[in-house]
Amino acid sequence: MKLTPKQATLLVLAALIALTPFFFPSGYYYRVGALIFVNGLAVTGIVILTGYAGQVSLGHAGFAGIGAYACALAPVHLGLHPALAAVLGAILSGCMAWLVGRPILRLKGYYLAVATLGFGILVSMVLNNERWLTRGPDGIDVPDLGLRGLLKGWGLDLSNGEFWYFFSGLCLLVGAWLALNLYDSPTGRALRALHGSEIAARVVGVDVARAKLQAFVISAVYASFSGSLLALQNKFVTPDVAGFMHSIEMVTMAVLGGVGSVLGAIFGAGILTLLPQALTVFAEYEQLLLGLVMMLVMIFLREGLLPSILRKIRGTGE
Amino acid sequence: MSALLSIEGLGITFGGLKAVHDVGFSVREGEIVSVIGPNGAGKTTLFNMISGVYQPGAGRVSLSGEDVTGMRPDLLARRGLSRTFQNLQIFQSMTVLENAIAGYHLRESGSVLADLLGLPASRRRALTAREGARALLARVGLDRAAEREAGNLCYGALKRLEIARALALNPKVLLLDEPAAGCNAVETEEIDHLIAEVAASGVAILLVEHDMKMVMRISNHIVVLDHGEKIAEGDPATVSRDPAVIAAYLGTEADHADG
Amino acid sequence: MSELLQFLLSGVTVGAVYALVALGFTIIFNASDVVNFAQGEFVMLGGMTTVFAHAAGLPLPLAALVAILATAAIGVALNKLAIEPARGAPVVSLIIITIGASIFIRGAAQLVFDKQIHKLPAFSGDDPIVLLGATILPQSLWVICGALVVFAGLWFFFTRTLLGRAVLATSNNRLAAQLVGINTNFVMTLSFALSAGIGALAGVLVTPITLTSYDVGLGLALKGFAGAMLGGMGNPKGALAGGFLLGLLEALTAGYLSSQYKDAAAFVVILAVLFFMPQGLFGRKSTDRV
Amino acid sequence: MMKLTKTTTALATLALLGLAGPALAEIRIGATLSATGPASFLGDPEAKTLEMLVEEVNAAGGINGEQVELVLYDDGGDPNKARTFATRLVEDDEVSAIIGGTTTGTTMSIIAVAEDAEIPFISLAGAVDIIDPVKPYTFKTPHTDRMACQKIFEDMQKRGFSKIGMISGTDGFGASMQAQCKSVAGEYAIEIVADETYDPKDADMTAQLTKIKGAEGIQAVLNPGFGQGPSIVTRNYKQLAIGLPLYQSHGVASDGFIDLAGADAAEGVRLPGTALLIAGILPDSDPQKPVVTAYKTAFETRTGTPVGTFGGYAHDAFLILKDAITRAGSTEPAAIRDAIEATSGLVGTTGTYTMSPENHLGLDLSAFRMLEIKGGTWSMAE
Repeated sequence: MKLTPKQATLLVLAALIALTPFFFPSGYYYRVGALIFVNGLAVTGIVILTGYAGQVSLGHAGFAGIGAYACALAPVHLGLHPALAAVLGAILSGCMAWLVGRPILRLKGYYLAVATLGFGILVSMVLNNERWLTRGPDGIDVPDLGLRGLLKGWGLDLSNGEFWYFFSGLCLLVGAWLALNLYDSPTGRALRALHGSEIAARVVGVDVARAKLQAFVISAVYASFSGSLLALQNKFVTPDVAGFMHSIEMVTMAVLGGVGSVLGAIFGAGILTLLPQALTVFAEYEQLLLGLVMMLVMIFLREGLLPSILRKIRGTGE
Repeated sequence: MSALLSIEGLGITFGGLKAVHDVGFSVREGEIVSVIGPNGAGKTTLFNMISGVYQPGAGRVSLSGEDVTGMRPDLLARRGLSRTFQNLQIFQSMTVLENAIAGYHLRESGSVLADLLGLPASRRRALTAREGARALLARVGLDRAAEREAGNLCYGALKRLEIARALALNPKVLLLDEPAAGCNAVETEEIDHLIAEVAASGVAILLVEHDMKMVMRISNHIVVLDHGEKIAEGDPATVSRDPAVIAAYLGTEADHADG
Repeated sequence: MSELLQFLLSGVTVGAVYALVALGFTIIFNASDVVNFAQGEFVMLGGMTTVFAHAAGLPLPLAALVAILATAAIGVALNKLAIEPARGAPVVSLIIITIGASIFIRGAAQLVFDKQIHKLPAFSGDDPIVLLGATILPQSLWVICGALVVFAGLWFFFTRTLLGRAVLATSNNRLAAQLVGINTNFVMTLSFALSAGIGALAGVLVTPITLTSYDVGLGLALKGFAGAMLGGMGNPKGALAGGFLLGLLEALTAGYLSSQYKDAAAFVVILAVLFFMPQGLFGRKSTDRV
Repeated sequence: MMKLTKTTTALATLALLGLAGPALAEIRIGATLSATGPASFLGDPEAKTLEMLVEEVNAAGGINGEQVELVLYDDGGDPNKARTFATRLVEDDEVSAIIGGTTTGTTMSIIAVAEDAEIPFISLAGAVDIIDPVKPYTFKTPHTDRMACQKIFEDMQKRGFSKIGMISGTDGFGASMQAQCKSVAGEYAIEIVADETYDPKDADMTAQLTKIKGAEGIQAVLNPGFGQGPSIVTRNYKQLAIGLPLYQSHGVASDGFIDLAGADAAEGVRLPGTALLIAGILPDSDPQKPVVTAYKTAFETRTGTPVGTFGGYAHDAFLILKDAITRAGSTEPAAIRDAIEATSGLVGTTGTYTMSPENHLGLDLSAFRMLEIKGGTWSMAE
């Protein structure tokens, strides 16, 4: 049977999510896995924005912040169920992206980078400063999603770690599926076209401003859900989730793994999530090594880790 | 027959330099009009103004009678204007087929949500575009290369791919910027036929080309530019005898020798 | 009245710091179209190296010289080892490379130096100069003069010297520059050395005011970057004006509106400026070539 | 399909690389601290203190004759990482107790994990929320920021101040203390007539201080914050010749502060500190004298950097744990927890701890000492 690239990607992902737990020596690995999936979700959004449409954002953590704080605040102040709060956060992020994106996306390259960076910093500043609402830099509690209890009622008793592992994994699968649908769809093609040549895309009738805005909004929604998932899993959130470093982390994960493909970017999320855990032995050298890895991969494996590895495998296979 | 594309008094300045000044002509349905002139005469600039890439500083462009001066390229595309580029503008990382499909953007695009969810409506639209694109590729002789990455194709093939992409829009007016550049004699002839065929189907064609033989062969009407101004126009025979045209061309030859 | 003057003096002090960092960005950007996110690390290296060389017994001016030269050497190494091999990579990749470099240098600094906060003595004492009821520290004058001198030097370099024009030519069109006989590799090396040296100089000048530690780079880089963008990337005039403007904006917002949102105000203004002038205040206008 | 399987195995192997299981030890204590990142100024001495103390204890034969192994992680001040490391300590390293949470944010992340797993956890962060309401397994060693505010306001009240200005850092430490101070000011009949903030990375605070200086009837100024911010505030304070008494927080209670701000500018600054800073001038009768002198000497010899309050918090946390494990005679988390709760009269660097089921801090205001900087060194203000 011949699989389309989309089916192959989803199959690999699903197999990884389902099978790796058999190798887990302790419950802690579920936590790491869940984090990879949460990051993977955000990074899938970056693939749509940067990989498909070729736009750079250094402020996407701002949307993760909106998603995360929606889950903390909406249940308390609006009485929403946490799951609905996440949806509200996504809608809010989408609207915010739409509003901010209109003026910002006219900018190119570094100017776009600094404008998005400014947006991210603004969000994290609001989260830090508006203590009456967000309780400031010390962070705020997030209510329980309640799904785990529900599953238990149905006879599926998962530990907290296991639940979040599989739930985040499922969310990632859905996110990847949507992104892959988009890739080969008219909208996806328009995004990739404007990435290739903005002027040619215009000439074939692509409303470039609108297409960029679509990519920006979609990726913002991804980031928002990722933030929500993180907040719900940790049951606690601080403004760090919206911080500059988190934005950088998202972009780095995507580009390092290979921003051209969903699987590559998720692979990058995996590597960068695991790296600090693996480097604890060299805690002193962690920063040094992280910086080194970032530079080396970008210099020598420009398309990102996964595409380069796959090429190697194919190369030797033939 | 009425003019599909007509321009009047079009001009633009770059840093105080008049790149194009007071140029006007029109192209009717099924007609092939060529714009010729020495290098730097302002042909591509003229194309860029007509297709909305540059904002004209003066003058007026109308499409089927509607004033479209300085309108965004994508809106012009909606109104049936399509073009190719002198310096190729290919979507490098896409396959040849995808490049051609991109030309169907206006006809295949629908709701983003449907695309995200992979709804049948979205897939149906994409499929129709794919079939159309395949047929077009066959028409320009690129059907064998359909699945190759466009960046790997040779120059002449890319030129043809751009034409296919431009045709995919099903345009009323088609602007071709040096379609035969980099093509060998056989390929040039094929492009000749293609252009004539397209014109015969009622499309108004505006052509910039350096291959004078080709221009003389297929044009109904020729506009000559030099230093951004129109120095002559008329049918091929008239223009080729025009002393101003000959002087302009000889003059540039001399400039080339100096530089 | 003296209140306003004090806000302005505060703004000029901070603005001079930003301007110095922004000027460092300018050179590398001019030569290579790369925005070097590790520029803040150069500033940190300048300050920290001076602190440690001074503590090791070198007199302050000599320690500063050592710091500037050492940082310039690191700048050259950054170019040779990380930027040159990645030529032609997309903007995102370059951003990640320079951010990687900044993390790397920060990580190395915390090992080579330490994680403590350090200070340097002010060059001309700590007695404030009183001006119509407002005060300014002599060190602030050093920083302001430093920014102006560096600006003047760069302006002279880029407009009046052959080498400076070669740098600009390289940025405009690398191939053409090579064709007219410019050694573009040398130009790049020179730009990184200059940029790093100016960053280090900034570190030496500002440390007596701001103190320094291994992790001051990122904050400074962000502000300097914002200042450079505000003024228009690649233009020394823009960097100077953008840096000072940013500092003044912050001080005036802190003084008259809310100190909580002074950084926010600065970024809002930047967004607004970019909205109306996508190339910044003094940036070059560019048109798409087809 | 073959290729897919290959990739899958490769990925799975990668995923497990470097995440090896723990080595065996008799008593395993976990810690996740912010040794790098924005709070490294606090976390770094904490980490060094713990490493030093564990070595000392092991050299002296361990606790109850068993060696202690310290599993130490650096969370970089990121609460999300802190939670991951806490999970790792609990699930993978199977530690008996956790010390850590340099900041309130990281502490809050760890609490959920420790409480779920029922592992005793001693935090080194300031916020009162950590132990109020009391959670069964969570303790802390530092004074709360509310207590710091109370101590300062007590002193202000004694000196007859009723209108003060505040300038706070926007980091977690500064913002939390700012909020606490504003909420208890009323109890001391103190009105906050100017309330300004600065970013921890700011280079100049004269704008904010000028505004404070101009506030009607202002009598003193308080600066909650840590890192270089308070040093710059103190210098700018002198530059502007504000002339009013300046209070700093316990966030800068270290000799490093006097050095960075300059003895001249810091002259007359008051702050609530611990016995650690005045080890030299403590009367011999003071019960804390031997403890603080021993820690100060050991730490400064080992690291070459001056001791600060924060390293002291880690010292006390380890002390409490050691004391509890000794009394419990067991490494069972529940037994340790019970023993910690029964801590009584334990003299640490910060104060004398007496815990109870209702009090998981065990310090009172008396442990805070109002210090004043005179002639470039610490002295008692009372």
